[in-house]
Amino acid sequence: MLVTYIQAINQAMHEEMARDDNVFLLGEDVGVLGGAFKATDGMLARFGNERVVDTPISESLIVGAGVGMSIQGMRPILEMQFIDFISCGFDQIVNMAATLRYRHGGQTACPIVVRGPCGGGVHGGLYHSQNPEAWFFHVPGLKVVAPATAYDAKGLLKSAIRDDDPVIYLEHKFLYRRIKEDIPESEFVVPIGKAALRKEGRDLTVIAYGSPVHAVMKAAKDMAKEVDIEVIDLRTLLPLDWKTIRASVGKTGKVLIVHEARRTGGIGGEIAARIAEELFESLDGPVMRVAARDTHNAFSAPLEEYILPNQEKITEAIRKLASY
Amino acid sequence: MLVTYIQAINQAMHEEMARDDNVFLLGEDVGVLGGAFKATDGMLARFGNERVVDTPISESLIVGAGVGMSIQGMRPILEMQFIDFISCGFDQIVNMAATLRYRHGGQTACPIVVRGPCGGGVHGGLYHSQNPEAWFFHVPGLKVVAPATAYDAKGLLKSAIRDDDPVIYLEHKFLYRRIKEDIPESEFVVPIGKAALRKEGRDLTVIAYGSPVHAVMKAAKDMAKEVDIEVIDLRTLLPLDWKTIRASVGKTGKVLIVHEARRTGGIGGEIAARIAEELFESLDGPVMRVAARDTHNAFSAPLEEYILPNQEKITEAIRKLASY
Amino acid sequence: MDERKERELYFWLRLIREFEDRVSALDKQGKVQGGVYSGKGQEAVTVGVCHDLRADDWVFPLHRDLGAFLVKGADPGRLMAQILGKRDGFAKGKDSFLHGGDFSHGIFGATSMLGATLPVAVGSAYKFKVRKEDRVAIAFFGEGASSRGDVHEAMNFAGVHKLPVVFVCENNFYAYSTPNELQFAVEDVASRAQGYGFKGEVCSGNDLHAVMKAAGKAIHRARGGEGPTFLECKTYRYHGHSEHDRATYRTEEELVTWESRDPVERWETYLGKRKYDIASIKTETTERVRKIVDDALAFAEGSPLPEGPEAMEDLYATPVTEG
Amino acid sequence: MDERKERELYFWLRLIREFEDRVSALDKQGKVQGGVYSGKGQEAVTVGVCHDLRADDWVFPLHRDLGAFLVKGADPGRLMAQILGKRDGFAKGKDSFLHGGDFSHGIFGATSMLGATLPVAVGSAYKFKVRKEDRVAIAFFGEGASSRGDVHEAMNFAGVHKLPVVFVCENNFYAYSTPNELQFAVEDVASRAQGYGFKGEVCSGNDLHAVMKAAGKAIHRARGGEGPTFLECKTYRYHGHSEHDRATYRTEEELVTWESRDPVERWETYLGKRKYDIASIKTETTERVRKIVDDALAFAEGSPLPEGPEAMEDLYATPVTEG
Ligand SMILES: Cc1ncc(C[n+]2csc(CCOP(=O)(O)OP(=O)(O)O)c2C)c(N)n1
Ligand SMILES: Cc1ncc(C[n+]2csc(CCOP(=O)(O)OP(=O)(O)O)c2C)c(N)n1
Ligand SMILES: [Mg+2]
Ligand SMILES: [Mg+2]
Repeated sequence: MLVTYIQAINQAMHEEMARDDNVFLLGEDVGVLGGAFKATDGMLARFGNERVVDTPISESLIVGAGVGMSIQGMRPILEMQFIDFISCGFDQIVNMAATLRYRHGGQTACPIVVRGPCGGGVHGGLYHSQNPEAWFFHVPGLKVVAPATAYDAKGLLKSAIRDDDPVIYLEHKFLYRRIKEDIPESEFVVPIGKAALRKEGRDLTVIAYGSPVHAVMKAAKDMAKEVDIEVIDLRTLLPLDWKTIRASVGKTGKVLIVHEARRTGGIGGEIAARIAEELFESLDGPVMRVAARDTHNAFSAPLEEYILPNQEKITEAIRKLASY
Repeated sequence: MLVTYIQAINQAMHEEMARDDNVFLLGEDVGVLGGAFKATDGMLARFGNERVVDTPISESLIVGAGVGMSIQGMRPILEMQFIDFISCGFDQIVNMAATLRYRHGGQTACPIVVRGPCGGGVHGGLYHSQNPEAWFFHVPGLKVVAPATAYDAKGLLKSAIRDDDPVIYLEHKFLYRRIKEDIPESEFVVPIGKAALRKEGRDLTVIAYGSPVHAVMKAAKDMAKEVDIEVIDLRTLLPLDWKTIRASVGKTGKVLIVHEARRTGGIGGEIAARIAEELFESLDGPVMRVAARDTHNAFSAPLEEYILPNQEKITEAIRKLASY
Repeated sequence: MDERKERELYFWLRLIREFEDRVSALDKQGKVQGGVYSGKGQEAVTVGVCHDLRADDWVFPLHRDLGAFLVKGADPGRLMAQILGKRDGFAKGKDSFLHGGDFSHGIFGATSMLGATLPVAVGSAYKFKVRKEDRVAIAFFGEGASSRGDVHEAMNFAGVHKLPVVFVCENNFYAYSTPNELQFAVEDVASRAQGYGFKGEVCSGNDLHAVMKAAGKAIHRARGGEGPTFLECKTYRYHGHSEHDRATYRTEEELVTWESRDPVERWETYLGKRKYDIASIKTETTERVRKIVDDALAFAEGSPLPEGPEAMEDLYATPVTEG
Repeated sequence: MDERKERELYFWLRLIREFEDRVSALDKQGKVQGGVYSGKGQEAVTVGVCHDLRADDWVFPLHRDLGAFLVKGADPGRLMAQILGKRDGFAKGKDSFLHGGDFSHGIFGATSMLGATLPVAVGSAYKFKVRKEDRVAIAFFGEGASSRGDVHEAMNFAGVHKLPVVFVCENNFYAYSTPNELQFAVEDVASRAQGYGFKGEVCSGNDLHAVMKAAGKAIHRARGGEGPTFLECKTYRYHGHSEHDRATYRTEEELVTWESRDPVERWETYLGKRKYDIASIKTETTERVRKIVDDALAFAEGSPLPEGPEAMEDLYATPVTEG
């Protein structure tokens, strides 16, 4: 079945809501409109307005009410119209949801999914382009996933909905309609916590996730004659699939990390630091990073172009690293 | 003049409010009570209730109103009763204050200081022990400082108040009354962006900030016969004083980073990654880290003890690193 | 009300007070490591609101609502263990005081972030409603917390969906040191209810009869599908904000005025006027509540402290091994 | 009102409409890269509220208040340059549409986070008050934004301190696709004002006279130290939420009903009844506003795009060199 990334997301929610009537959906304009990007298309008509709730503009309420539903046995999906607005529900995520089980000594689960469009490249400017994963990566009790393919978008969302812990699900809006993929008709899930080895290679490992995975794959292909690149798509950011990373680094001895979030304080720093800490002897060069420049995601095309990673910047970094 | 860390904070605010009548103070219980920890003692009586404002419990309002005052030429100090509650004003900090100048193309400054007690070690539990610096470290447009001594507490707060950009000022509550220091009677400031070389050494660099600086200094002293340790107290976390770090790493070739915030996603990852990236040739061992374990800051004494870094854990890491 | 019930209510008022006093005493002795937020003086609110709740109703207590824990059925021993940071606390030592709830009795453990439980209460009530369960959610909050955005967002949503929730505001005239006139420009916070399309009620929170009547109506309304109520109970805390707070921001006169409206004594007066043998009721009750609190303390003291590595437990319901 | 003023008001209504229409047309041609949020149909609100403001008053426009920018004095050319992401926009290309304000005219650039400007407006008003400056802050927000916690926190604080701020709610009956009945359970959002201790007023936002009267009173009250007003203007946006939104969630009938209450035509009718030569006023005004918008567009098109490295500028007022 040929689907876009956003159709995959839509299918995942349809299937899970049909499978389990404890799954609910809350968010702004998720009902009548079917979502600002049509991610929730058809859901109101199919599941009714008790389970598909057009909320007021109240992100803190959305997350908090989701927690409240979850302790009563529901499994709410909570949409942020843009992931940027997660800042308005921040406290409910980091202090309410992430600590719920812990502060109750394990008495409860907190099966919520907070999802929404992240990422730049579409001239969304400061408040429609953000990549907030680093904030949540630093918060125990949460899980964070960021699919790069339609297959993963569907499989990870289904897993996230079934998961008993709060999951931040970051869907990249640049990919919504730009990728189309053949995925199985039959039921499948993608497990949380497992990276995908997108391409095997011997010379150098590139670790990426989300939208940049595609630029990395293209670079790897285009550079195939120069350097044999192994590509890891993390898929789950918290917790990291350390086993896959370790195996690859052990093999290649060189690592480039690519993400669209800003460099300083991005999760690439942690991954690099941990690789260097635990696999120091395996490294034949510094762990390098390609990430957005340390500024806000500016609106005007030349600015955004300058800020974000792209194939050219990736290629350049790979060359530099390969030459070590 | 012999002062505690919290007295130093109190003095800084008194002096700056006396010096510049555009400096205001907003927060919960900062007036009549003089603050939950007495940081703002005596300020209401001296400066009156127009400039020292006991606000309702509204952290988002506190930060947002601070921004509003700042665009009208004021320089508000905004107290979070515990820094943990900064999550409730998160959006106003990361999206309103941090982007204000940028999205106005440089038309304005945003001279606010958001300050409050951070840190653990006092059995404060999940919501009175947090170290939120990593969240803000990832946000361009902000500056982040974290003093470890009374001198720096005073000097950095004065600089923060005079600075034209939004500054997150993290005062460590464990230090409030536990350190007492002789500081000059006369006016001084500590510049933002400059680390302090607390101790010179040849074998190994320890980079720390905030409360753990003291455990590090103690460890360095106690281990003097074994290993000659250089200690850098960062003081400013954003932006980093890269020059001081670079010089030290160039000399010692070994680095341990110590912070009280959780390890995963903490700022130690970024520092380690950057050192490895830019100073790979200088390194004689992996950049190592001692940080809180990846969980919430639990309440009960044995749990907190297990979670937080301490001199013993630091010593152990130093030994391991020295043996490379 | 029959005598049995009136005496039972008295028992709860006294048990809470005894428990609170004991915790304060333990704190003075340095046996409590976290903050202690005494609700002494406000017992009639939690007893009045919680007493007639059903086992499957939920309460969302505020930071000084130890009473709500007890009346709703939390085990006193475990509650005391929690306060001492012991493994048998509901939080297994992970957090202190009322941050760990008791789910088996429908008691939610709040975060410190004031007002943040209201959206959670509302989410629970949403489920009760759409599943057509005859249950209510009770969200307690201080008049101080009423200034938080979360309170607004929660009430607004509850109004839109006419949810079975009662918002109980314990207006004790101070948020820490901050008096009401610096917190809001209205006399009754409950006046906000109409802006959300539901009922606001104000009652004396020191008068058990008044609380029970108002709460009863509100709960009845919630169960009947008539939606939320904003129930404001005017009351007063005798102690400082926490045991460390000497509360010099208020006058002796004010305190004494409120002490003369003491909810426990008021109930004793009532029982006396009902011609019950108040002297023996008092003695009996004193013995009974002492014993409960003694036992609770003994249990808590006997409970072990958690061990360090337990700090890493209970983070995830389905942990992923990193490999 | 004298004729000059009445004609001037007409000019502003028409200028805004011309500007909006041009931006929508540019968007259709694919010349605008960011989102376009047309305020067409709501012109009387911004004109009515802003027209009599003073140069040193401040406005905090919402995302479709292009009109507030113009009336408050922003240069049309720079505004158009901003929309096209050019260097001469107030944001120098850093952000789009109304996110970059014009400080020289007291115009604040909002973030996208709805309601987040209200605390900022309130902070500004606080300064005006304590410095005894005769200035007001005007905070615009949609009825949709009214559900955000920030709105509550800001209004509450403004009430406590009786600040010189007017909260102008443009109630256009939808937040994107969400109708009012899913947003709140009240008819008038302004009914919330009393819960904050100040006045709420409701007026027709399509009737310039009504808006001017109500806004005039509110501003007068603010300047006189009588505190804030919650001014709700009922109005309607003709276009979808953004130009991409076909707005199928509403009926043709509804749209036409509102078009028949068009604020510009209504003012034309009024001018006609005043016996002014409306035909020639129309023609003149059409020419005048077209020229302004043509010039603005020419300026904007002539303005360069920023260059990549400019992305790193304007982050800090006092940058610290990392060394
Ligand atoms: C969001 C948030 N800000 C600040 C605090 C610190 N704090 C704890 S209790 C308190 C006062 C609470 O007042 P109120 O809500 O009236 O409850 P009371 O203590 O009077 O029962 C404050 C400011 C907090 N817990 N949460
Ligand atoms: C905090 C936040 N959540 C969601 C959005 C996405 N969003 C943009 S405009 C809008 C609807 C706004 O409705 P209203 O406030 O009534 O203003 P209107 O567009 O009707 O003028 C929404 C949901 C946002 N900008 N900010
Ligand atoms: Mg109170
Ligand atoms: Mg609207």
